[in-house]
Amino acid sequence: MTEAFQPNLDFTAVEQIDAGEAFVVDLDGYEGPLHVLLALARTQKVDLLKLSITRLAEQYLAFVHEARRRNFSLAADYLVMASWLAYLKSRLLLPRTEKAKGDEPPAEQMAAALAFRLQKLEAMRTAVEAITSRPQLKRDVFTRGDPQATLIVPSDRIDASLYDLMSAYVTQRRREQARHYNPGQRIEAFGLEAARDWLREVLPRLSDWTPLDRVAPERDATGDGPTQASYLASTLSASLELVKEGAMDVRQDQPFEDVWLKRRGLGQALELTP
Amino acid sequence: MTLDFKPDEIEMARRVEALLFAATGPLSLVEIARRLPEGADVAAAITDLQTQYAGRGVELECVADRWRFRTAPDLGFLMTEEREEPRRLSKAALETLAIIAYHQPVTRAEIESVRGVSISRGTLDLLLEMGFVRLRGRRRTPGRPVTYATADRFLEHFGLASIHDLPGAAEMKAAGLLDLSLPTGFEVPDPSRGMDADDEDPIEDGDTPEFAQDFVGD
Amino acid sequence: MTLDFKPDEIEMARRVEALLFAATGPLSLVEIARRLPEGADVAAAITDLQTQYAGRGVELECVADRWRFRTAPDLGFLMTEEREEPRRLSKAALETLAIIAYHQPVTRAEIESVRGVSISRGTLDLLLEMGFVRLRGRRRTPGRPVTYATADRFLEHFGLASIHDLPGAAEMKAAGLLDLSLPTGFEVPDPSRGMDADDEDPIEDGDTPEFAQDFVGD
Repeated sequence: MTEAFQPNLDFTAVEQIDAGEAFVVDLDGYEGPLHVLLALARTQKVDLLKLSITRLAEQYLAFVHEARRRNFSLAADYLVMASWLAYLKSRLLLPRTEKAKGDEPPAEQMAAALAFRLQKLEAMRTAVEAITSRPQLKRDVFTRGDPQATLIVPSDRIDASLYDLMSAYVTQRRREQARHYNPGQRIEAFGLEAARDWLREVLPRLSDWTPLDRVAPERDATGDGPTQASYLASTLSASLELVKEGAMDVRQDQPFEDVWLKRRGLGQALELTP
Repeated sequence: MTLDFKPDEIEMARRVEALLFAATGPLSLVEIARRLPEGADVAAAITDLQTQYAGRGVELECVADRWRFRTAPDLGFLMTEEREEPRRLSKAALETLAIIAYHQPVTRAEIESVRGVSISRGTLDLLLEMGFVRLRGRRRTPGRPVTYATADRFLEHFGLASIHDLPGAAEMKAAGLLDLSLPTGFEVPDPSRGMDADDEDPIEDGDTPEFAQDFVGD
Repeated sequence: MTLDFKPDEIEMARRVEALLFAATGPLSLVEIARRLPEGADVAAAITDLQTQYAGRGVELECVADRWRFRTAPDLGFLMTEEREEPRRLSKAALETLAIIAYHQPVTRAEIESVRGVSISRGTLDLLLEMGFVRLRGRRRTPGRPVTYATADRFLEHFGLASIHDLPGAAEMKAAGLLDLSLPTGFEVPDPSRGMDADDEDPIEDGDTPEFAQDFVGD
């Protein structure tokens, strides 16, 4: 019954007691009342189902008494079991005519249940023996000492199409471009002041309706300076200012059509455009 | 890579033999079949090999539904150098292991009800750590207690083909000894824990993260 | 534990078989004899076993005067597992490959200048190892950097008759890869242009160690 390796005494009560002090009772390896009862029942050498609970109770009480006599402090489990067994024994011995009170099951049934429970524990103890007597790995049987590891050969096939290759290339070139993006020079614009001056300069010649793109300055042939769009936009803006000043009229027949400009003569009535 | 001709039975047995010999652990029929030409009768090859190796120094054995070669049990005494000093399990741990093995899936309260004493936390921890026992699920009862079951390593260690091969399990079952629902009036007062009136419901859900949590918080 | 009777030859072969099986390495006759009853004829047992195992999936082999079991040489292919799933090239690998394909011969620094990030050593190694890329020469510039070009397997894989058939800007546009946001001055180099690059020296056989250095020096 002695165990070379028993780190856990399964007693909640024991765990709270200083080691080496009172409860050193391994009680011959009994871990709890059920274990004691089972051991006692075995000494009766009868089928657990035919167990005499009264005899068992007597023996258990004697066991507990003996343990206490030897000045062992017993765990609560043992004492509760002792009183319960004493009670059960008394009920079993009392005449049966008396009706059981309340919901309490008949004493015989309680006794049978206890016997069955012991049988169950006994079965598990037998099972432990049966299992541990089997050939155990690395004690009785041994597997290959030097197994050959399986060589994993990665698949030779690659999942990549020409399209993947092309798009991988384009993506990178685009990224490269974005990386090298340089906000660069400010875009040169045809200033509003310059546009107004320019318009005042050409105004005398605008006696007839003239399209805006012919009024605006031509872009420098070298390609330097403001873009043509800038010339157009600024000239239009300046023309609207001149209209406000009453110096000229602006007309557009349809959306997206040409914009026409014309000088307004002195004293000439404002010409309403449709 | 595979050969064109359909290997005959002897060739098939050779291949299965080689695979099992080379493997680092037990192989299932499916794992073996995956390395063999389609339609290979692995089961027949295994039976064939098992017969050929019967009584020899090395034998073919089924553990946890997988196959492995191992030395004959009666020759264990020769392996003085290979033997590992087994970690000795306490009586409490062994009983707990047996209860888990025979009653799985089983809750801690149920284990305690069979043993009549509470299990110290270390006992279950040790069994889990050794890989003999695993957390299996949660009982669908109030408190959703974690249930325990044996792991493959348990079967491999004790050379069991499956949990159905546990010694004496059939007899115990026939005698009703593996039934966890207790007859009325069965309750013996037990101060170590409250009366457990768990309804049995074998359905588990596999919420693994919670196990871990529960385990830590235990 | 040892048996009292003198084991007969069959028993001796069983024991040797079990010992060799469980051993972590090859065993010499002396090592085997040490674990057997005195006077055991180990050599005879070995010969016996060798005959028994001849032609099977597992054979008894002598290496440097030591004995061991090992799977039959012709079954070696069983122990290799080929991954069926085609590998996907990582984004980095595919992009690097694309640059090498279009800009070959190209140095690592040039690849990095297009990619904008440094290439990990593994990426080029992988492409070299897969046979998609090869070392082509050394640029006649300071440091004489190695240049990379595509290898035959590249053409085979992408089904190209020659590097001239690598799709250019027109095909990219047709495939919808180049759109209005096309950067100005975007050009896809003609990869065949560099085929006869005269600004580099051929790789010499003795060069190889330097490549390694080149990688390491990364």
